[in-house]
Amino acid sequence: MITNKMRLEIDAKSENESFARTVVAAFVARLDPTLEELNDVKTAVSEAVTNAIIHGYNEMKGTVYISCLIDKNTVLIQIEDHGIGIEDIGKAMEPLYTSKPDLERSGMGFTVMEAFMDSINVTSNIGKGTLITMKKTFDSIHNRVD
Amino acid sequence: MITNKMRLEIDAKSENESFARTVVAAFVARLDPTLEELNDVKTAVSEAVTNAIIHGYNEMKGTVYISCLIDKNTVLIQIEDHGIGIEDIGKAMEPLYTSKPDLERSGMGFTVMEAFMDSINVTSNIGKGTLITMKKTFDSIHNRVD
Amino acid sequence: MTLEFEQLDRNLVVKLKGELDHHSAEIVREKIDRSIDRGGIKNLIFDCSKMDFMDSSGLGVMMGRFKKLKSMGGQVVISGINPNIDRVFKLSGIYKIISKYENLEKAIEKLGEGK
Amino acid sequence: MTLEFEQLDRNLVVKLKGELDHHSAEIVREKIDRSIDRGGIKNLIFDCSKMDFMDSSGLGVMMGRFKKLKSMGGQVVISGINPNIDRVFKLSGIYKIISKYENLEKAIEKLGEGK
Ligand SMILES: Nc1ncnc2c1ncn2[C@@H]1O[C@H](COP(=O)(O)OP(=O)(O)O)[C@@H](O)[C@H]1O
Ligand SMILES: Nc1ncnc2c1ncn2[C@@H]1O[C@H](COP(=O)(O)OP(=O)(O)O)[C@@H](O)[C@H]1O
Repeated sequence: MITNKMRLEIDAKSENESFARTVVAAFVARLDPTLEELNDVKTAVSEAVTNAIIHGYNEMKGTVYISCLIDKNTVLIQIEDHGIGIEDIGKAMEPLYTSKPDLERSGMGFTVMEAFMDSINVTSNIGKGTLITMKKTFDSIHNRVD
Repeated sequence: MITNKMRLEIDAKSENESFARTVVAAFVARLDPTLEELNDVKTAVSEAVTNAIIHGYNEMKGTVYISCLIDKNTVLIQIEDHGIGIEDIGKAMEPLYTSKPDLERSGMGFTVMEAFMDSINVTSNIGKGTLITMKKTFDSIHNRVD
Repeated sequence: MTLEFEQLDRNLVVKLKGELDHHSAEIVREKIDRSIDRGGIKNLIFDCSKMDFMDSSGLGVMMGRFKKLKSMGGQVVISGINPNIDRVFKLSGIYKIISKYENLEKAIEKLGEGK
Repeated sequence: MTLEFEQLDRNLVVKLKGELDHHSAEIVREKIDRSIDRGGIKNLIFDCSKMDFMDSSGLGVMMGRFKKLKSMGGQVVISGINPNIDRVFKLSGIYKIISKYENLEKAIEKLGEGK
Protein backbone atom coordinates (compact mmCIF):
# COMPACT_ATOMS: atom_id res chain seq x y z
CA MET A 1 0.00 0.00 0.00
CA ILE A 2 1.56 3.26 -1.10
CA THR A 3 -1.30 5.70 -0.77
CA ASN A 4 -4.69 5.43 0.85
CA LYS A 5 -7.27 7.97 1.84
CA MET A 6 -10.50 8.39 3.74
CA ARG A 7 -12.94 11.14 4.44
CA LEU A 8 -15.29 11.27 7.42
CA GLU A 9 -18.22 13.57 8.09
CA ILE A 10 -19.65 13.75 11.59
CA ASP A 11 -22.26 15.75 13.42
CA ALA A 12 -20.71 18.58 15.45
CA LYS A 13 -21.55 16.96 18.79
CA SER A 14 -19.17 16.54 21.68
CA GLU A 15 -19.88 12.81 21.93
CA ASN A 16 -18.29 12.44 18.49
CA GLU A 17 -14.90 13.77 19.62
CA SER A 18 -13.72 10.39 20.83
CA PHE A 19 -15.20 8.68 17.75
CA ALA A 20 -13.27 11.06 15.47
CA ARG A 21 -9.90 10.40 17.08
CA THR A 22 -10.58 6.66 17.21
CA VAL A 23 -11.30 6.59 13.46
CA VAL A 24 -8.16 8.52 12.57
CA ALA A 25 -6.10 6.29 14.87
CA ALA A 26 -7.59 3.17 13.24
CA PHE A 27 -6.78 4.52 9.80
CA VAL A 28 -3.23 5.45 10.71
CA ALA A 29 -2.60 2.19 12.59
CA ARG A 30 -1.60 0.46 9.35
CA LEU A 31 1.56 2.57 9.35
CA ASP A 32 2.48 0.72 12.52
CA PRO A 33 3.17 3.86 14.54
CA THR A 34 4.55 3.73 18.07
CA LEU A 35 2.00 4.20 20.85
CA GLU A 36 3.43 7.68 21.37
CA GLU A 37 3.03 8.63 17.71
CA LEU A 38 -0.52 7.30 17.73
CA ASN A 39 -1.30 9.30 20.85
CA ASP A 40 0.13 12.45 19.23
CA VAL A 41 -2.23 12.07 16.28
CA LYS A 42 -5.22 11.33 18.51
CA THR A 43 -4.53 14.37 20.66
CA ALA A 44 -4.09 16.74 17.72
CA VAL A 45 -7.28 15.44 16.06
CA SER A 46 -9.15 15.80 19.33
CA GLU A 47 -8.07 19.46 19.61
CA ALA A 48 -9.05 20.36 16.06
CA VAL A 49 -12.41 18.55 16.18
CA THR A 50 -13.23 20.07 19.57
CA ASN A 51 -12.42 23.55 18.22
CA ALA A 52 -14.72 23.01 15.24
CA ILE A 53 -17.52 22.03 17.62
CA ILE A 54 -17.15 24.72 20.28
CA HIS A 55 -15.64 27.62 18.38
CA GLY A 56 -16.58 26.98 14.74
CA TYR A 57 -20.18 26.02 15.42
CA ASN A 58 -20.62 27.54 18.92
CA GLU A 59 -21.92 24.15 20.09
CA MET A 60 -24.83 24.39 17.64
CA LYS A 61 -25.76 22.16 14.69
CA GLY A 62 -23.07 21.58 12.08
CA THR A 63 -20.87 19.05 10.34
CA VAL A 64 -17.18 18.43 10.87
CA TYR A 65 -15.20 17.07 7.91
CA ILE A 66 -12.11 14.98 8.55
CA SER A 67 -9.89 13.63 5.84
CA CYS A 68 -6.74 11.56 5.97
CA LEU A 69 -4.26 10.83 3.25
CA ILE A 70 -1.53 8.30 3.79
CA ASP A 71 1.45 8.59 1.49
CA LYS A 72 4.19 6.12 2.33
CA ASN A 73 4.92 6.77 6.01
CA THR A 74 3.39 10.24 6.15
CA VAL A 75 -0.17 11.12 7.09
CA LEU A 76 -1.88 14.33 6.07
CA ILE A 77 -4.94 15.15 8.16
CA GLN A 78 -7.46 17.87 7.37
CA ILE A 79 -10.19 19.00 9.72
CA GLU A 80 -12.72 21.43 8.40
CA ASP A 81 -15.82 23.22 9.63
CA HIS A 82 -18.24 25.54 7.88
CA GLY A 83 -18.63 27.67 10.98
CA ILE A 84 -17.88 31.23 12.02
CA GLY A 85 -14.23 31.33 10.98
CA ILE A 86 -11.25 32.90 12.75
CA GLU A 87 -10.65 36.63 12.52
CA ASP A 88 -7.03 36.79 13.65
CA ILE A 89 -5.26 33.49 13.11
CA GLY A 90 -2.00 34.77 14.60
CA LYS A 91 -3.69 35.66 17.86
CA ALA A 92 -5.74 32.46 17.90
CA MET A 93 -2.56 30.40 17.69
CA GLU A 94 -0.85 32.14 20.62
CA PRO A 95 -0.39 29.83 23.60
CA LEU A 96 -3.01 30.43 26.31
CA TYR A 97 -5.18 32.66 24.11
CA THR A 98 -8.83 31.66 24.21
CA SER A 99 -11.98 33.51 23.23
CA LYS A 100 -13.99 31.34 25.61
CA PRO A 101 -12.46 31.53 29.10
CA ASP A 102 -16.02 31.22 30.45
CA LEU A 103 -16.09 27.65 29.11
CA GLU A 104 -12.81 26.97 30.96
CA ARG A 105 -10.89 26.59 27.72
CA SER A 106 -7.17 26.57 28.30
CA GLY A 107 -6.15 28.28 25.08
CA MET A 108 -3.68 25.47 24.45
CA GLY A 109 -5.38 23.69 21.56
CA PHE A 110 -3.28 25.08 18.73
CA THR A 111 -0.12 24.80 20.80
CA VAL A 112 -0.80 21.11 21.33
CA MET A 113 -1.46 20.57 17.61
CA GLU A 114 1.81 22.33 16.74
CA ALA A 115 3.80 20.35 19.27
CA PHE A 116 2.32 16.94 18.47
CA MET A 117 2.35 17.10 14.67
CA ASP A 118 5.25 17.88 12.33
CA SER A 119 3.44 20.79 10.72
CA ILE A 120 0.12 22.62 10.90
CA ASN A 121 -1.50 25.10 8.58
CA VAL A 122 -4.66 27.09 9.29
CA THR A 123 -6.83 28.81 6.72
CA SER A 124 -10.07 30.51 7.66
CA ASN A 125 -12.75 32.80 6.27
CA ILE A 126 -15.10 34.77 8.46
CA GLY A 127 -18.59 33.31 8.17
CA LYS A 128 -17.34 30.54 5.90
CA GLY A 129 -15.32 28.29 8.18
CA THR A 130 -11.91 26.96 9.07
CA LEU A 131 -9.57 24.35 7.62
CA ILE A 132 -6.75 22.84 9.68
CA THR A 133 -4.12 20.87 7.76
CA MET A 134 -1.66 18.80 9.77
CA LYS A 135 1.11 16.44 8.74
CA LYS A 136 3.12 13.81 10.51
CA THR A 137 5.75 11.35 9.33
CA PHE A 138 6.17 8.16 11.32
CA ASP A 139 9.64 6.87 11.98
CA SER A 140 8.51 3.46 13.03
CA ILE A 141 7.72 2.33 9.51
CA HIS A 142 11.38 1.43 9.09
CA ASN A 143 10.96 -1.34 11.62
CA ARG A 144 8.12 -2.98 9.78
CA VAL A 145 8.47 -6.53 8.62
CA ASP A 146 5.53 -7.02 6.26
CA MET B 1 -28.22 11.71 22.26
CA ILE B 2 -31.26 10.96 20.19
CA THR B 3 -29.89 11.01 16.67
CA ASN B 4 -26.38 11.06 15.34
CA LYS B 5 -24.91 10.39 11.95
CA MET B 6 -21.66 9.91 10.13
CA ARG B 7 -20.50 9.39 6.58
CA LEU B 8 -17.27 7.74 5.56
CA GLU B 9 -15.60 7.57 2.16
CA ILE B 10 -12.79 5.09 1.61
CA ASP B 11 -10.67 3.92 -1.27
CA ALA B 12 -11.94 0.63 -2.73
CA LYS B 13 -8.97 -1.38 -1.47
CA SER B 14 -9.15 -4.67 0.35
CA GLU B 15 -7.00 -3.39 3.23
CA ASN B 16 -9.82 -0.95 4.04
CA GLU B 17 -12.36 -3.71 4.70
CA SER B 18 -11.33 -4.11 8.32
CA PHE B 19 -11.06 -0.34 8.75
CA ALA B 20 -14.64 0.08 7.48
CA ARG B 21 -16.15 -2.42 9.89
CA THR B 22 -14.07 -1.05 12.78
CA VAL B 23 -15.39 2.46 12.12
CA VAL B 24 -19.02 1.36 11.98
CA ALA B 25 -18.55 -0.71 15.14
CA ALA B 26 -16.99 2.29 16.93
CA PHE B 27 -19.90 4.49 15.85
CA VAL B 28 -22.51 1.99 16.93
CA ALA B 29 -20.74 1.20 20.23
CA ARG B 30 -22.45 4.13 21.93
CA LEU B 31 -25.72 2.20 21.72
CA ASP B 32 -24.10 -0.28 24.07
CA PRO B 33 -24.85 -3.33 21.90
CA THR B 34 -24.07 -6.85 23.01
CA LEU B 35 -20.91 -8.39 21.57
CA GLU B 36 -23.11 -10.52 19.35
CA GLU B 37 -25.03 -7.53 18.00
CA LEU B 38 -21.78 -5.71 17.35
CA ASN B 39 -20.40 -8.73 15.52
CA ASP B 40 -23.57 -8.93 13.40
CA VAL B 41 -23.10 -5.34 12.26
CA LYS B 42 -19.38 -5.81 11.59
CA THR B 43 -20.04 -8.92 9.53
CA ALA B 44 -22.80 -7.34 7.45
CA VAL B 45 -20.68 -4.23 6.80
CA SER B 46 -17.74 -6.41 5.84
CA GLU B 47 -19.89 -8.26 3.28
CA ALA B 48 -21.26 -5.11 1.68
CA VAL B 49 -17.92 -3.30 1.54
CA THR B 50 -16.19 -6.37 0.14
CA ASN B 51 -18.86 -6.66 -2.55
CA ALA B 52 -18.39 -3.01 -3.52
CA ILE B 53 -14.65 -3.60 -3.88
CA ILE B 54 -14.67 -6.91 -5.76
CA HIS B 55 -17.93 -6.83 -7.66
CA GLY B 56 -18.80 -3.13 -7.91
CA TYR B 57 -15.32 -1.97 -8.85
CA ASN B 58 -13.82 -5.28 -10.05
CA GLU B 59 -10.89 -4.67 -7.70
CA MET B 60 -10.01 -1.50 -9.61
CA LYS B 61 -9.89 2.13 -8.43
CA GLY B 62 -13.04 3.49 -6.81
CA THR B 63 -14.59 4.94 -3.69
CA VAL B 64 -16.90 3.19 -1.22
CA TYR B 65 -19.39 5.39 0.66
CA ILE B 66 -20.59 4.29 4.07
CA SER B 67 -23.13 6.18 6.11
CA CYS B 68 -24.66 5.47 9.49
CA LEU B 69 -27.63 7.07 11.12
CA ILE B 70 -28.44 6.34 14.73
CA ASP B 71 -32.00 7.03 15.78
CA LYS B 72 -32.70 6.02 19.35
CA ASN B 73 -31.65 2.36 19.50
CA THR B 74 -31.79 1.72 15.75
CA VAL B 75 -28.95 2.04 13.30
CA LEU B 76 -29.42 2.55 9.57
CA ILE B 77 -26.35 1.71 7.51
CA GLN B 78 -25.90 2.51 3.83
CA ILE B 79 -23.07 1.20 1.69
CA GLU B 80 -22.77 2.57 -1.80
CA ASP B 81 -20.49 2.17 -4.77
CA HIS B 82 -20.43 3.88 -8.14
CA GLY B 83 -19.38 0.69 -9.87
CA ILE B 84 -20.84 -1.67 -12.45
CA GLY B 85 -24.22 -2.25 -10.80
CA ILE B 86 -26.24 -5.47 -10.49
CA GLU B 87 -28.28 -6.72 -13.41
CA ASP B 88 -30.57 -9.17 -11.61
CA ILE B 89 -30.88 -8.34 -7.92
CA GLY B 90 -33.15 -11.32 -7.23
CA LYS B 91 -30.58 -13.75 -8.57
CA ALA B 92 -27.71 -11.93 -6.85
CA MET B 93 -29.43 -12.36 -3.50
CA GLU B 94 -29.95 -16.11 -3.87
CA PRO B 95 -27.87 -18.10 -1.39
CA LEU B 96 -24.74 -19.58 -3.01
CA TYR B 97 -25.07 -17.55 -6.21
CA THR B 98 -21.83 -15.85 -7.18
CA SER B 99 -20.64 -14.36 -10.45
CA LYS B 100 -17.03 -14.88 -9.37
CA PRO B 101 -16.54 -18.56 -8.45
CA ASP B 102 -13.00 -18.22 -9.86
CA LEU B 103 -12.19 -15.88 -6.95
CA GLU B 104 -13.50 -18.55 -4.56
CA ARG B 105 -16.45 -16.41 -3.56
CA SER B 106 -19.01 -18.39 -1.60
CA GLY B 107 -22.10 -16.57 -2.85
CA MET B 108 -23.20 -16.11 0.77
CA GLY B 109 -22.63 -12.36 1.19
CA PHE B 110 -26.23 -11.23 0.78
CA THR B 111 -27.50 -14.18 2.81
CA VAL B 112 -25.24 -13.16 5.70
CA MET B 113 -26.39 -9.53 5.47
CA GLU B 114 -30.02 -10.64 5.53
CA ALA B 115 -29.49 -12.97 8.47
CA PHE B 116 -27.42 -10.59 10.58
CA MET B 117 -29.42 -7.40 10.11
CA ASP B 118 -33.13 -6.79 10.69
CA SER B 119 -33.71 -5.64 7.13
CA ILE B 120 -31.81 -5.08 3.91
CA ASN B 121 -32.71 -3.23 0.75
CA VAL B 122 -30.74 -3.24 -2.48
CA THR B 123 -31.04 -0.72 -5.29
CA SER B 124 -28.78 -0.79 -8.29
CA ASN B 125 -28.34 0.73 -11.74
CA ILE B 126 -26.20 -0.86 -14.42
CA GLY B 127 -23.09 1.25 -14.95
CA LYS B 128 -24.10 3.60 -12.14
CA GLY B 129 -23.59 1.59 -8.99
CA THR B 130 -25.23 -0.12 -6.06
CA LEU B 131 -26.72 1.03 -2.76
CA ILE B 132 -27.25 -1.35 0.13
CA THR B 133 -29.45 -0.12 2.99
CA MET B 134 -29.50 -2.16 6.19
CA LYS B 135 -31.20 -1.62 9.50
CA LYS B 136 -30.82 -3.08 12.95
CA THR B 137 -32.43 -2.32 16.28
CA PHE B 138 -30.48 -3.15 19.42
CA ASP B 139 -32.29 -4.70 22.33
CA SER B 140 -29.57 -4.03 24.79
CA ILE B 141 -30.32 -0.34 25.01
CA HIS B 142 -33.00 -1.15 27.56
CA ASN B 143 -30.32 -2.18 30.00
CA ARG B 144 -28.43 1.07 29.79
CA VAL B 145 -27.99 3.15 32.89
CA ASP B 146 -26.75 6.49 31.54
CA MET C 1 -4.61 -12.41 10.38
CA THR C 2 -1.61 -14.55 11.26
CA LEU C 3 -1.24 -18.25 10.46
CA GLU C 4 0.48 -21.09 12.27
CA PHE C 5 1.13 -24.40 10.54
CA GLU C 6 1.77 -27.74 12.17
CA GLN C 7 2.00 -31.08 10.42
CA LEU C 8 0.89 -34.11 12.44
CA ASP C 9 1.45 -37.30 10.43
CA ARG C 10 -0.43 -36.57 7.19
CA ASN C 11 -2.73 -33.99 8.77
CA LEU C 12 -1.98 -30.28 8.33
CA VAL C 13 -3.20 -28.12 11.20
CA VAL C 14 -3.71 -24.46 10.25
CA LYS C 15 -4.28 -22.21 13.24
CA LEU C 16 -6.04 -19.01 12.17
CA LYS C 17 -5.45 -16.01 14.43
CA GLY C 18 -7.31 -12.73 14.06
CA GLU C 19 -9.78 -11.68 11.38
CA LEU C 20 -10.50 -13.65 8.22
CA ASP C 21 -12.01 -11.44 5.51
CA HIS C 22 -11.52 -10.98 1.75
CA HIS C 23 -8.25 -9.12 2.34
CA SER C 24 -6.66 -11.78 4.53
CA ALA C 25 -8.30 -14.64 2.59
CA GLU C 26 -5.99 -14.13 -0.36
CA ILE C 27 -2.88 -14.56 1.78
CA VAL C 28 -4.35 -17.48 3.73
CA ARG C 29 -5.28 -19.32 0.55
CA GLU C 30 -1.88 -18.85 -0.98
CA LYS C 31 0.05 -19.99 2.09
CA ILE C 32 -2.08 -23.08 2.61
CA ASP C 33 -1.91 -24.12 -1.02
CA ARG C 34 1.85 -23.78 -0.98
CA SER C 35 1.99 -26.17 2.00
CA ILE C 36 -0.36 -28.67 0.37
CA ASP C 37 1.50 -28.56 -2.92
CA ARG C 38 4.72 -29.51 -1.14
CA GLY C 39 3.12 -32.93 -0.68
CA GLY C 40 2.75 -35.42 2.19
CA ILE C 41 -0.56 -33.99 3.33
CA LYS C 42 -3.93 -35.69 3.13
CA ASN C 43 -6.25 -33.82 5.50
CA LEU C 44 -6.55 -30.22 6.63
CA ILE C 45 -7.73 -29.03 10.04
CA PHE C 46 -8.70 -25.38 10.44
CA ASP C 47 -8.15 -24.56 14.11
CA CYS C 48 -10.42 -21.52 14.57
CA SER C 49 -10.01 -21.17 18.33
CA LYS C 50 -8.08 -17.89 17.94
CA MET C 51 -10.15 -16.51 15.06
CA ASP C 52 -12.10 -13.43 16.23
CA PHE C 53 -13.97 -12.59 13.07
CA MET C 54 -14.92 -14.22 9.80
CA ASP C 55 -17.23 -13.19 6.99
CA SER C 56 -18.34 -15.15 3.91
CA SER C 57 -14.93 -14.72 2.31
CA GLY C 58 -13.70 -17.22 4.91
CA LEU C 59 -16.31 -19.73 3.72
CA GLY C 60 -14.87 -19.40 0.24
CA VAL C 61 -11.37 -20.24 1.46
CA MET C 62 -12.56 -23.30 3.34
CA MET C 63 -14.73 -24.59 0.51
CA GLY C 64 -11.87 -24.04 -1.92
CA ARG C 65 -9.50 -26.13 0.27
CA PHE C 66 -12.22 -28.77 0.61
CA LYS C 67 -12.48 -29.11 -3.16
CA LYS C 68 -8.73 -29.27 -3.57
CA LEU C 69 -8.18 -31.95 -0.94
CA LYS C 70 -11.25 -33.96 -1.92
CA SER C 71 -9.84 -34.38 -5.40
CA MET C 72 -6.74 -35.81 -3.71
CA GLY C 73 -8.80 -38.16 -1.51
CA GLY C 74 -8.50 -36.14 1.71
CA GLN C 75 -10.85 -34.11 3.82
CA VAL C 76 -11.16 -30.77 5.62
CA VAL C 77 -12.44 -30.35 9.17
CA ILE C 78 -12.89 -27.33 11.46
CA SER C 79 -12.37 -27.00 15.20
CA GLY C 80 -12.77 -24.47 17.99
CA ILE C 81 -15.43 -22.27 16.41
CA ASN C 82 -16.94 -19.43 18.43
CA PRO C 83 -20.73 -18.88 18.30
CA ASN C 84 -20.62 -15.80 16.05
CA ILE C 85 -18.58 -17.55 13.41
CA ASP C 86 -20.64 -20.71 13.81
CA ARG C 87 -23.66 -18.75 12.59
CA VAL C 88 -21.90 -17.87 9.33
CA PHE C 89 -20.98 -21.52 8.82
CA LYS C 90 -24.49 -22.73 9.62
CA LEU C 91 -26.12 -20.33 7.18
CA SER C 92 -23.99 -21.71 4.37
CA GLY C 93 -24.75 -25.37 4.97
CA ILE C 94 -21.00 -26.03 4.87
CA TYR C 95 -21.29 -28.55 7.72
CA LYS C 96 -22.76 -31.00 5.22
CA ILE C 97 -19.30 -31.37 3.69
CA ILE C 98 -16.93 -30.13 6.39
CA SER C 99 -17.18 -31.63 9.88
CA LYS C 100 -16.89 -29.49 12.96
CA TYR C 101 -15.18 -30.53 16.20
CA GLU C 102 -15.23 -28.85 19.59
CA ASN C 103 -11.46 -28.64 19.72
CA LEU C 104 -8.30 -29.59 17.90
CA GLU C 105 -7.71 -32.76 19.96
CA LYS C 106 -11.10 -34.19 18.99
CA ALA C 107 -10.52 -33.34 15.34
CA ILE C 108 -7.16 -35.10 15.31
CA GLU C 109 -8.54 -38.11 17.16
CA LYS C 110 -11.23 -38.46 14.53
CA LEU C 111 -8.93 -38.08 11.54
CA GLY C 112 -6.32 -40.49 12.88
CA GLU C 113 -2.97 -40.42 11.15
CA GLY C 114 -4.50 -39.54 7.81
CA LYS C 115 -3.33 -42.73 6.12
CA MET D 1 -14.54 8.61 31.50
CA THR D 2 -15.53 7.37 34.94
CA LEU D 3 -14.75 9.10 38.23
CA GLU D 4 -14.04 7.77 41.68
CA PHE D 5 -14.09 10.06 44.70
CA GLU D 6 -12.43 9.46 48.04
CA GLN D 7 -12.17 11.96 50.86
CA LEU D 8 -9.10 11.62 53.08
CA ASP D 9 -9.29 14.16 55.92
CA ARG D 10 -9.77 17.45 54.07
CA ASN D 11 -8.23 16.17 50.82
CA LEU D 12 -10.50 15.08 47.99
CA VAL D 13 -8.98 12.41 45.78
CA VAL D 14 -10.52 12.25 42.30
CA LYS D 15 -9.46 9.19 40.34
CA LEU D 16 -9.93 9.77 36.61
CA LYS D 17 -10.41 6.63 34.54
CA GLY D 18 -10.48 6.64 30.75
CA GLU D 19 -10.37 9.57 28.36
CA LEU D 20 -10.62 13.22 29.40
CA ASP D 21 -11.69 15.44 26.52
CA HIS D 22 -14.15 18.31 26.04
CA HIS D 23 -17.10 15.92 26.15
CA SER D 24 -16.16 14.26 29.42
CA ALA D 25 -14.74 17.51 30.88
CA GLU D 26 -18.21 18.95 31.34
CA ILE D 27 -19.34 16.01 33.46
CA VAL D 28 -16.06 15.86 35.39
CA ARG D 29 -16.22 19.57 36.24
CA GLU D 30 -19.80 19.36 37.40
CA LYS D 31 -19.27 16.32 39.62
CA ILE D 32 -16.15 17.73 41.26
CA ASP D 33 -17.71 21.12 41.92
CA ARG D 34 -20.71 19.47 43.51
CA SER D 35 -18.36 17.62 45.88
CA ILE D 36 -16.40 20.75 46.73
CA ASP D 37 -19.53 22.81 47.29
CA ARG D 38 -20.72 20.29 49.86
CA GLY D 39 -17.91 21.62 52.04
CA GLY D 40 -15.20 20.11 54.23
CA ILE D 41 -12.64 19.99 51.43
CA LYS D 42 -9.48 22.05 51.19
CA ASN D 43 -7.25 20.34 48.64
CA LEU D 44 -7.86 18.33 45.48
CA ILE D 45 -5.73 15.49 44.17
CA PHE D 46 -6.21 14.37 40.58
CA ASP D 47 -5.12 10.74 40.47
CA CYS D 48 -4.35 10.27 36.78
CA SER D 49 -2.90 6.76 37.02
CA LYS D 50 -5.88 5.30 35.15
CA MET D 51 -6.32 8.13 32.65
CA ASP D 52 -5.45 6.89 29.13
CA PHE D 53 -5.93 10.10 27.18
CA MET D 54 -6.21 13.81 27.81
CA ASP D 55 -6.25 16.82 25.52
CA SER D 56 -6.18 20.53 26.36
CA SER D 57 -9.78 20.41 27.57
CA GLY D 58 -8.41 18.50 30.56
CA LEU D 59 -6.02 21.35 31.30
CA GLY D 60 -9.01 23.68 31.42
CA VAL D 61 -10.75 21.50 34.01
CA MET D 62 -7.67 21.35 36.21
CA MET D 63 -6.92 25.05 35.97
CA GLY D 64 -10.56 25.81 36.74
CA ARG D 65 -10.45 23.69 39.92
CA PHE D 66 -7.14 25.30 40.85
CA LYS D 67 -8.71 28.77 40.70
CA LYS D 68 -11.74 27.66 42.68
CA LEU D 69 -9.77 26.04 45.50
CA LYS D 70 -7.09 28.75 45.59
CA SER D 71 -9.78 31.33 46.36
CA MET D 72 -10.73 29.09 49.28
CA GLY D 73 -7.11 28.77 50.45
CA GLY D 74 -6.54 25.24 49.16
CA GLN D 75 -4.47 23.71 46.42
CA VAL D 76 -4.64 21.23 43.55
CA VAL D 77 -2.03 18.55 42.86
CA ILE D 78 -1.73 15.80 40.25
CA SER D 79 -0.37 12.27 40.54
CA GLY D 80 0.33 9.22 38.42
CA ILE D 81 0.70 10.91 35.04
CA ASN D 82 1.76 8.87 32.04
CA PRO D 83 4.39 10.31 29.65
CA ASN D 84 1.94 11.21 26.86
CA ILE D 85 -0.26 13.24 29.15
CA ASP D 86 2.77 14.73 30.87
CA ARG D 87 3.72 16.34 27.55
CA VAL D 88 0.37 18.16 27.39
CA PHE D 89 0.85 19.41 30.94
CA LYS D 90 4.43 20.52 30.29
CA LEU D 91 3.48 22.50 27.18
CA SER D 92 0.99 24.51 29.20
CA GLY D 93 3.32 25.47 32.01
CA ILE D 94 0.66 24.25 34.45
CA TYR D 95 3.32 22.74 36.73
CA LYS D 96 4.16 26.26 37.88
CA ILE D 97 0.88 26.32 39.80
CA ILE D 98 -0.09 22.65 40.16
CA SER D 99 2.48 20.25 41.62
CA LYS D 100 2.95 16.78 40.22
CA TYR D 101 3.70 13.66 42.26
CA GLU D 102 4.79 10.25 41.12
CA ASN D 103 1.88 8.54 42.82
CA LEU D 104 -1.09 9.15 45.07
CA GLU D 105 0.75 8.16 48.25
CA LYS D 106 3.43 10.81 47.71
CA ALA D 107 0.81 13.45 46.95
CA ILE D 108 -1.09 12.69 50.16
CA GLU D 109 2.10 12.59 52.20
CA LYS D 110 2.96 16.06 50.92
CA LEU D 111 -0.47 17.58 51.49
CA GLY D 112 -0.82 16.16 54.99
CA GLU D 113 -4.30 16.28 56.47
CA GLY D 114 -5.17 19.49 54.65
CA LYS D 115 -5.68 21.50 57.82
N1 LIG E 1 -12.53 26.03 14.24
C1 LIG E 1 -12.51 27.25 14.79
N2 LIG E 1 -13.43 28.19 14.43
C2 LIG E 1 -13.43 29.41 14.98
N3 LIG E 1 -12.53 29.82 15.91
C3 LIG E 1 -11.58 28.96 16.30
C4 LIG E 1 -11.52 27.64 15.77
N4 LIG E 1 -10.47 27.02 16.34
C5 LIG E 1 -9.91 27.90 17.18
N5 LIG E 1 -10.56 29.08 17.17
C6 LIG E 1 -10.22 30.28 17.94
O1 LIG E 1 -8.88 30.17 18.37
C7 LIG E 1 -8.80 30.26 19.79
C8 LIG E 1 -7.66 29.44 20.32
O2 LIG E 1 -7.89 28.05 20.08
P1 LIG E 1 -7.16 26.97 20.96
O3 LIG E 1 -5.68 27.26 20.97
O4 LIG E 1 -7.56 25.64 20.48
O5 LIG E 1 -7.68 27.21 22.44
P2 LIG E 1 -9.12 26.95 23.11
O6 LIG E 1 -9.90 25.96 22.30
O7 LIG E 1 -8.77 26.41 24.45
O8 LIG E 1 -9.81 28.27 23.15
C9 LIG E 1 -10.16 29.83 20.27
O9 LIG E 1 -10.45 30.32 21.57
C10 LIG E 1 -11.06 30.42 19.19
O10 LIG E 1 -11.29 31.80 19.41
N1 LIG F 1 -21.81 -3.97 -5.09
C1 LIG F 1 -22.02 -4.86 -6.10
N2 LIG F 1 -21.86 -4.49 -7.39
C2 LIG F 1 -22.07 -5.36 -8.40
N3 LIG F 1 -22.45 -6.64 -8.21
C3 LIG F 1 -22.64 -7.07 -6.95
C4 LIG F 1 -22.45 -6.22 -5.84
N4 LIG F 1 -22.71 -6.92 -4.72
C5 LIG F 1 -23.07 -8.15 -5.11
N5 LIG F 1 -23.03 -8.27 -6.47
C6 LIG F 1 -23.38 -9.47 -7.26
O1 LIG F 1 -24.14 -10.33 -6.44
C7 LIG F 1 -23.53 -11.61 -6.36
C8 LIG F 1 -23.81 -12.27 -5.03
O2 LIG F 1 -23.21 -11.52 -3.98
P1 LIG F 1 -22.90 -12.22 -2.59
O3 LIG F 1 -24.13 -12.90 -2.10
O4 LIG F 1 -22.30 -11.21 -1.69
O5 LIG F 1 -21.84 -13.34 -2.92
P2 LIG F 1 -20.30 -13.28 -3.37
O6 LIG F 1 -19.73 -11.95 -2.97
O7 LIG F 1 -19.69 -14.39 -2.62
O8 LIG F 1 -20.27 -13.47 -4.86
C9 LIG F 1 -22.07 -11.34 -6.63
O9 LIG F 1 -21.39 -12.49 -7.08
C10 LIG F 1 -22.15 -10.24 -7.70
O10 LIG F 1 -22.40 -10.77 -8.95
